[in-house]
Parts: sequence; C-alpha cells; structure tokens
Amino acid sequence: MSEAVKPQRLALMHLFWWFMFAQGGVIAALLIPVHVLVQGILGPLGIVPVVDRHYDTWVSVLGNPLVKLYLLVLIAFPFFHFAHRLRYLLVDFGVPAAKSVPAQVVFYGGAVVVTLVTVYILLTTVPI
Amino acid sequence: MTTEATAEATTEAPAAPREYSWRMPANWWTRNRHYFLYTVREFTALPLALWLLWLLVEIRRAGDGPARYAPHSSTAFVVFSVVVLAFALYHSYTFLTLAGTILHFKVLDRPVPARLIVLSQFAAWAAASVVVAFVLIWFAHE
Amino acid sequence: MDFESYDVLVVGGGLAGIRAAIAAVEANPRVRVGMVSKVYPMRSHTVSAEGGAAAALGPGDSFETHAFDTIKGSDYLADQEVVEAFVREAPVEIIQMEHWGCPWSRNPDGTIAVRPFGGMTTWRTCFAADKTGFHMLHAVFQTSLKYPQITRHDEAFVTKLLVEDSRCVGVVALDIRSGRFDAITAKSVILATGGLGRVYAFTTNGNICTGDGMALAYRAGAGLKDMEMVQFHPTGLPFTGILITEAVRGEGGYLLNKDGERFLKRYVPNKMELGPRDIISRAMTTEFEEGRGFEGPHGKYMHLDVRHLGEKVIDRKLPFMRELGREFLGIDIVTDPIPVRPVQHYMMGGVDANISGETPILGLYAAGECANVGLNGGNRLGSNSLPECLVFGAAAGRAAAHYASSARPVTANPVDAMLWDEARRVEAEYLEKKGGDERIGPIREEMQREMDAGAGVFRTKEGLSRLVRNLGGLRERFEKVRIDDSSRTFNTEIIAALELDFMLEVASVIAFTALAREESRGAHARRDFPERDDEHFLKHTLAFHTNTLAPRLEYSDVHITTFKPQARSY
Amino acid sequence: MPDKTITVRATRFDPERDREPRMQSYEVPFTDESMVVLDALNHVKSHIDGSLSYRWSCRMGICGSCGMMVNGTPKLTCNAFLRDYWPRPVVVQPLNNFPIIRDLVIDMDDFMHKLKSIKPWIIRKQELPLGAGEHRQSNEQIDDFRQFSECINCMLCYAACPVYGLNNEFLGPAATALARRYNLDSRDQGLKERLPVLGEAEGIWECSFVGECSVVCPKGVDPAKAIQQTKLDTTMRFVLPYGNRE
Ligand SMILES: Cc1cc2nc3c(=O)[nH]c(=O)nc-3n(C[C@H](O)[C@H](O)[C@H](O)COP(=O)(O)OP(=O)(O)OC[C@H]3O[C@@H](n4cnc5c(N)ncnc54)[C@H](O)[C@@H]3O)c2cc1C
Ligand code: SF4
Ligand code: F3S
Ligand code: FES
Repeated sequence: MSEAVKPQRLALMHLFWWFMFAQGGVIAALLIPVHVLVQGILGPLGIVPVVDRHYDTWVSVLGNPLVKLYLLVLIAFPFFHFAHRLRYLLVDFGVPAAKSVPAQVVFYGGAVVVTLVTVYILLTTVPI
Repeated sequence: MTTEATAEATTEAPAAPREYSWRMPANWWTRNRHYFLYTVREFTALPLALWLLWLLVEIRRAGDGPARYAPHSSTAFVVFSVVVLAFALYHSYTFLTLAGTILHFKVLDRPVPARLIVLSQFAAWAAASVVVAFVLIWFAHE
Repeated sequence: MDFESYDVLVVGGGLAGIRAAIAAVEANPRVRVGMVSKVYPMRSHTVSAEGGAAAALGPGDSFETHAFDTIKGSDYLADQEVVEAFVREAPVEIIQMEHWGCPWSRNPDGTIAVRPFGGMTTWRTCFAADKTGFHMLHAVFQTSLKYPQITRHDEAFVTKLLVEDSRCVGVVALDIRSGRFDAITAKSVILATGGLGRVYAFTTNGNICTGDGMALAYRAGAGLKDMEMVQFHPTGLPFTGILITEAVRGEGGYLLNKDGERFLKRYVPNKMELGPRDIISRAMTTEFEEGRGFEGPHGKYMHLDVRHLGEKVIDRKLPFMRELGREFLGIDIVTDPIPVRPVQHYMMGGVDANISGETPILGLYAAGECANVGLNGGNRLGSNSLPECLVFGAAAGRAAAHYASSARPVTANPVDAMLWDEARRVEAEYLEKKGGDERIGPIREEMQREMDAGAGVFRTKEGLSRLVRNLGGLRERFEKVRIDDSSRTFNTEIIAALELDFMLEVASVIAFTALAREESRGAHARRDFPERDDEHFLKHTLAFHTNTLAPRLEYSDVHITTFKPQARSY
Repeated sequence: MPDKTITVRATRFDPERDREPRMQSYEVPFTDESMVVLDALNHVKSHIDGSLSYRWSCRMGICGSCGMMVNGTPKLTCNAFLRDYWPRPVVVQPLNNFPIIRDLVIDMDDFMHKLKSIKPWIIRKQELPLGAGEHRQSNEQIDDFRQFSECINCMLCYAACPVYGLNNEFLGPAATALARRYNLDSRDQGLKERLPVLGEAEGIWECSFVGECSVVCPKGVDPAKAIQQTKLDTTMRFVLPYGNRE
C-alpha cells in the first residue's frame, strides 16, 4: 500500500558512463604503469634511453599517426574512468550533490574537455 | 504488499513507534581496513590523472622546437613519478583482479574459471607493458 | 469497523502456509488472502529441511510402493485413503515446485534426480543439494510475491482464534513491532504453524517451533490427534541439536559404535542405515545403554562416517553438511567421522483434520506439521513431510477458498468484544502483572528437561506419570511468571511467555496421550508395553481441551483400505 | 578452576524511553568451547535480563534472522564463536545501515520491498502446463545460478555496504544477486522485465564495487560479482549489436 511507485527506466546515461569508466579502467590498468616507470623514472634517471629524452626521437615518434591514435586512447579514455571514480568518491565522502546532473556535467564534461584538448595537441604538435 | 497497519486498536497502543534512524558517520572509510583500501583504490584516479596531464604537457613541448626542448628530469618529478607508480600498480592490480572475477565466458559450454581469466588479464598487462617499454626504449636509439 | 477482513486467512508462512495461500488464489482469483506469520516467511522452520521431498516420479517407482512404505513406516496408524491421495498428488506438487523455480538437483538427462532415504524401498527423494527445504521455501515464498491478492502480516503473533457460534471467523494477533492487538477476520482460517520441537531440550527445531497452532486449535475446541507420536531423528549433533540429514545415510554413510561396528546389523539387518528413524533411534539408545557408545562432554554419541564417499560426492551432494561440520564442529567430514545422537525432530501428531484439511470447527483448516491429516501415523518417513506440506497445504487452500466463496461475511459486533477481551487478558497476565517472581527461562528449561527425560525415545508408566505431575507443577509456577520487559515495541519476552504458555499446553497433551497408549507403535515405545497391540490400539488418540491440564481423550478408527496390518520388520 | 565468563556488551534502545541507543554489559558464563554469541544472548535473556530483544530461530545459519554487528563486523550470531573473542568482551550491535526498531532488532521492510521489485519468480512467455512435466535442466545449467540462489536474506551485505549506508534508495547487493539468480536460470524468460529495475539510476549503477558485501556474506553468494556482472551484461546488450538478444 505504502509502496512508492518509482518510475523504473533503464538509466541509459548511467549505462554509458559506466561503460566508459570500465574501458578507461582497463586502459589505465594495462598501460599507465609502464609509461610512468619508463618515462617518469627510468628515463629521467638516465637508466635507459627513452624516446622523449631527445627532441629528434620524440618528434619522429609523435609524427606517426598510429602513435597519435595510441596516445589519444591512452590519455582520453582513462579520464572518463577518473571522472567517474572521483565523482563517486565525493559521494562516499558525504557529498551527495556529486550525483546531481550539474556535477555530472562538470566531471564527464571535464573528461570530454581533456579529450578535445588531447586531440588538439596531437593534431597541432608535430603535424603529420 | 505491505504489512498493513489496519485493524482496530483496542488498547491505548502508542502511535507508530519511533525508530532510530541510521546516519553514516563521515569517517566511515577509516573504520575498517577494507573500506580504507577501497578508498585508496578509488583515489588512485587523482595521481594517475595528474601524471597523464604531465604527459600531455610533454607532448605539447615537442612543439617548442629543437632548441628549447628540455624533458623533465628534476628529482621532484622523479619522486612524483615514483609515488604515481605505486598508485598505478595498485590500480592495475585491483582493477585486473576485480575485472577478472566478474568477466564470465564459456568455452565449449563450460565456464572458464575466474582464476584463469584473472591470470590472462595479468598476462595481457605484462605483454602490453613489454611492447610499450620496447617501443619507448628501442626508438630512442634512432 | 475497520478491522482487516479477508476471505481466507493463513496463519503461518512456512511451506504449508504459503502453498495454501497460493492454492486459494489460484482456485479463485477473486479471493483475498491474508497471511500472518510471527517471523518473516523465509525464516520459517521449513528453511532448515535438508534431505529432500519424496514423490513417486521415476520410472522405477509406483504409487503403490510409496503408499506401502508410508503405511508400513507409520506402523499402520496412517489413514490409508489419505496416504493414497498423498502419493498421487506428491509428484504433481514436485513438478509445480519445479515450475516455480525450485533448483532441484538433476539427472544427466535434465530430469529431477532422486536419492534413497530411510524406510523407502526405492530411490524417490527429490532434493536440491542438501538445502531442500531452504530452496523450496524461498522458491514458494518468492513466487507468492507475484500475487496481489495475498496480503502479508509479517511479525504478527496469533494469540487466539476467534470462534463465534462454533465457526472460526479469524484471529487475534499481536503486532510485534508496535505491540498492538489486531483482530484479523476471515471467512475461513488455515492453521499452518509448524511443529513443537521446542518443548524438548534436545531438538533440531528452531526457536519458533513452539506448537502455537496446536494449542490455539486445542483451546478453540478442536481435537489434537496422536500427540504421543513424537519423532526422534537418529543423527543430531550433540550440544546444538543441529540435524545431520538422513541423506548422509542415503548417500551411503555408515553408523558406527565405539567398537567401529555397524551395529544396525543387529536391529535392521536388511536395511541397515536406510532403516526408519524410530527403529534406528531406539537401536542407538539401546547401544548407549549397553555401553557401546562414545562418551563426550555432551553425553553419549555414535559416529556417522562418510569418509569412504570421497570429497567429490560429498561436495556435490552434501555440501551443507560439510559446511556445518566445518563451522559448528571444526571438523571436515571428508576426513573425520561426525558425532551424532538421537534428537527430537518432528511431530506426527497435530490438529485433527481430514484429507481436505478441514477440522471439526467450521471454517477452520489445518495443514503442514501442525496438522494431523492421518498421513504419518506412528512414524513419519523421512522426506514425506515437505511433500505433505505441499499436498495438504494446497488442499486446505482450495477447500478454504471454496468455503469462503459461499460463507456469510463476518460481523463486527462479537469480534470487537472478543478482541478486547483477549487484549485485556494478555495485558493482565503479562504486561501489567505485578509481583511475579519467576523468569520464563528457567521454567522453559525445566519443561524441556522433563520432556527429554519422560517422553523421549523410550517411555514408561513411571516416567510419564512423573512428567504429568511435574508439568502440573510447572504450570503453577508459570502462573507466577514475571516479565522484565514493559515496552510494547518488539517485546520478545511477551512472545516468549505466550509461547511457553502454548508449549506447556501441548507438552501436557503429549504426556497424557503417551501415558494412555499402552503399547509400542511407531515412535511411541513403551518399555512396559513393548509389543504393538492392534486389538486395543489400532486407533487414533484424540485429545480435547478441558478445564484442567488433563485432556479428555477419545479414540477413533484408523482407515484401512488396501494394506492389512502385519508385523513391521526391516 | 573458577568458572570462565565473558563480557557481552549489547545495544539497548527502547523507543518508548530512549532518545539514543546505549550499551549495556552482561557477564555470561562461558562453559563450552562451542558456544556462539547467540548462546550468550540467550543466556542473558533467560537468566539475567528478559527485556533484551533480538531475532533468531534456526541456530544453524540458514534462517537468516540472527544477523548483528559483532565487534564491528556483520555476522550471523549463531555462527560467531565466543572462543574467537574471549577473553576480550564481545560487542553486539544491531546491523549497520538500518533503522533500529528496538535493541538489536532492525527494520528490514526496505529490503522486502526491494526483493519484490526485482520480480523474484520464474517469468515465462508461455507457461509450461503441469502435465508436461519438468523443464529439463542440467546440473551445469544449475551451476550457472546456484551461487546466487543460496542467499538467506540475512542482510549482512546491506550492513557492510557503505553505498547503501549513504543512500537507502540503492537496490543493494542481495536483491541484485537474486535478480541475477533468476536471469541466469534457464527456465526464466523475464530478463526484459527485470532490466528496468536493475538498470535504473538507483539500481546497479550506484554500486561502486566496494566489495565488502561479498566479504561478509556467510553463504558465499558473492553479490558484488552479481552486480558487476549485471552491469557488464546490461552494457553489452547495448554496446554489442548482437548483444541485444534474449
Ligand atoms: C532440521 C530439519 C530438517 C528437516 N528435513 C526434512 C526433510 O529433509 N524432508 C522432509 O520432508 N521434512 C523435513 N523436515 C520436516 C519439515 O521441514 C517440516 O515438517 C515442515 O517444513 C513444516 O512446515 P510447516 O509449513 O508446517 O511449518 P513451518 O515451516 O515451521 O512454518 C510455521 C509458520 O507458522 C508461523 N507461526 C507459528 N506460530 C505462529 C503464531 N502463533 N502466530 C503467527 N504465526 C505463527 C511461523 O512464523 C512460520 O511461518 C525437517 C525438519 C527439520 C527441523
Ligand atoms: S547475499 Fe549473502 S550477506 Fe547478503 S543477504 Fe544474501 S546471504 Fe546474506
Ligand atoms: S559493498 Fe556495496 S558498493 Fe557494491 S560491491 Fe557490494 S554492493
Ligand atoms: S539463527 Fe538462523 S541464521 Fe542464525
């Protein structure tokens, strides 16, 4: 009797963002550690030679369209993952407002912006 | 279907009894080791995001031209990367394990055991890392 | 008047009760059904049933043999036309449960699998691993959620049946959460309140099995049938009374005494571990008395050994037993034998009802363990009880719906007064009483000890007479009971008091009827009358409420159609 | 040897008297190594203080009614051994994340509504007539959903899930596990009817995979897995063109 009848619809937006979250998570898990290790630690310490240590090698690699595509995936996808996690982390810390539509716009919008910036940078830096 | 509160109340029964409602303490995530590790797991997003932004900057700087190009190599940066690496490894470990346990396939009508799936996830991680490391290092010699 | 009124009211949310509720709705979709239960339905004690549910499904089986096994198992005290109807309906009900989602274990070809069980000549016990009752109860409860005609009153405790002009028109129920008394009226009422194991100290039954329905019907004037017939299961875990299912023996487990001997060869040589429960429990008790049991901190015990079955069979067919061993005993049954001893398990006796669940009180029906429709006689065969709940639950549901469609509506007037009286009674006796000096706990514990001692596996005239006396004494002490809890909100102490009141009632009936049956039949084994006496006691005992503790006893004939009584040997 | 005892600290709350729950201590004889927390509570109720209220029945870990917080962890009290806590006191509280009705008794009506909302019964386009016998089902097909059918509705998972603690609208672990139990049953064809309930905003998407639900589940149901798999399958139905089938 007292049962509140809630409209029940498959939340397609949630489904999409979860999908992006999962994809981004996989990409981040498979690819980020090795980049951090090689480009963030081994390279700067000079333990091994790394492409981004020299202008020539870095540019020649960045000029490759396949590399550009790869970097887009590497950077853009995880941001959807990050956006999702950080949004829920805020909820966990007692900020239910992080569930609101404006918050979604900010977080996922942020990921979209990072994606666009990445595309822009990849296209304008060392153009093919 | 609810337990209907109808019927004649004969005795001077109190109105609907009060319940003590639950309120989540703000520090809930510190009260149990698992909760804490979960929070750390979710938090990995932040350092990883920062590091990728750095990578974006690194890419952008390739546009500065040969004369002005200077890759980051300060100690602070290395320390930052070490910290990020710890988070990154934690993310990879938790994500692949968890993803492995929820993926479910059948081969020849038999479910593939979760252990095998997790193992293959880690194998994929190793393979991807080797390939990426190879590219990053090998093409540095050109 | 705004009390809740239904066409059919089911008291009890166990297998029998829910099956009855669904049957009533399916018989007539316009019927409004109420279901009252003192616990959420999925907590009902059916949930504990482990081994399985018997039905002559398989090609190698027949109604005939299932009927004969049941009647022989009952020591010829079963009503044979009831048994015949039962064995015919049981397979249909098992299929119905399958359609409702019960995850029956299967044969390689996808049909429902069966396993052997005690006292059954062929394999006919359907099972869902070793959590059969759990799966059946959850399947039927979850299915019941789809019927909008069924309204539940969860955690409401029925304290009294409303009887007007010898017609049952509803119940008075205490809403446990608010402490309020409600009259829930109905054109017909079905009792499905389960067993009474808690009158014993050592029992497999849960805390809620306190014989409420039997006491309610008894006080309302219905007869209780064959209450001396109490089943003891051979394999309970010492201390906790947790049941080790008969399926363990069905799957090939051995019972061993302290000499490592399969002692059943001296008692049921042709059946060994697959003998019926009454005989094996007596065999174990005899072995204990003759010094061939193990001695433990919680008394004597035997070993139930499944080590030879191997880990694979155990994990596939008896996973819950392994879980119980690990959790409650700290043993792995793959490598260690299980300590077991006989334990009170089931009540054959119950509210006198016919094949449709009708009791002699107009509009009152009974089904499941709290009823005695004449199926189990002196000893129930393992795995006959779950199908009994289905078959006779459904029958009672249909009959009650049918009756309700033509019965005249319940009038508010006398109901109001009866509700008021009952509420005042409980308040005066428990809530507002001053000066009592006894707690419930010690009285209950003493009753349980007395019942174990006096009305256990073997009985004697002296023991039963002492029991009768002591129960009288306990009843007097109960009059002076004191309640610590004065709150109305979720007052479980009042519930415990009401339950103890019911238990003292049914315990006395057990004691008196056992004293009167001067023979040994089925589960009722008298040391002083070791033989079955068909001449005097091929009869049902009927006990009726009087103003004293002693019931008025009557006897009625057993219906014998096909199978003439013969010696019962295995 | 002096008789061994154990201190039990239990939550007391009577809405007719108390504004807030408080703790009360009892000394209980610890006479047998196989005693469980529930035995200690029963001792208190029978011999020390009859007004202590809690739910229990089967004492064998199957009826699901005796769940409480024991030293901060959701447990079935009939399955939590005193020997694991002694000689320190054992602290018994009502399950987290639920309103308290009285003492150790929580209000679980919310779950009862959720259970019903996922339509936990076999849904078929065409009912098989009884006369046609059983649906054929192999033991392997049962294995697909067996784990999720073992749920005893004990609510330990809800008590462990912080997401539920923060937002009671969340459908939660056990209800989703049961929905999955039916969705995976070869006899059932109700996936399409359940999807809108599972996939709505406060359904599976709320779960951030804390995973504690599965850690505390006494029956190995793994509701966390059920939820993530449901997310995955639901998503795949939309992402993969061929995923959108029955
Ligand atoms: C451990 C164990 C194992 C068993 N194994 C098997 C087996 O393998 N095979 C087999 O065939 N049988 C088995 N049995 C027997 C069988 O499980 C029971 O006989 C059967 O489940 C009883 O079902 P029921 O519906 O009659 O009662 P229950 O399931 O006990 O339900 C009783 C209902 O009545 C309600 N109720 C009671 N009193 C009141 C009141 N005063 N007010 C409101 N509601 C009330 C309760 O809340 C409950 O919902 C086993 C029994 C036990 C104890
Ligand atoms: S999923 Fe596990 S913890 Fe949750 S209610 Fe079911 S049995 Fe209990
Ligand atoms: S703990 Fe809660 S967040 Fe999800 S995985 Fe379990 S439901
Ligand atoms: S009392 Fe039944 S689960 Fe603990």
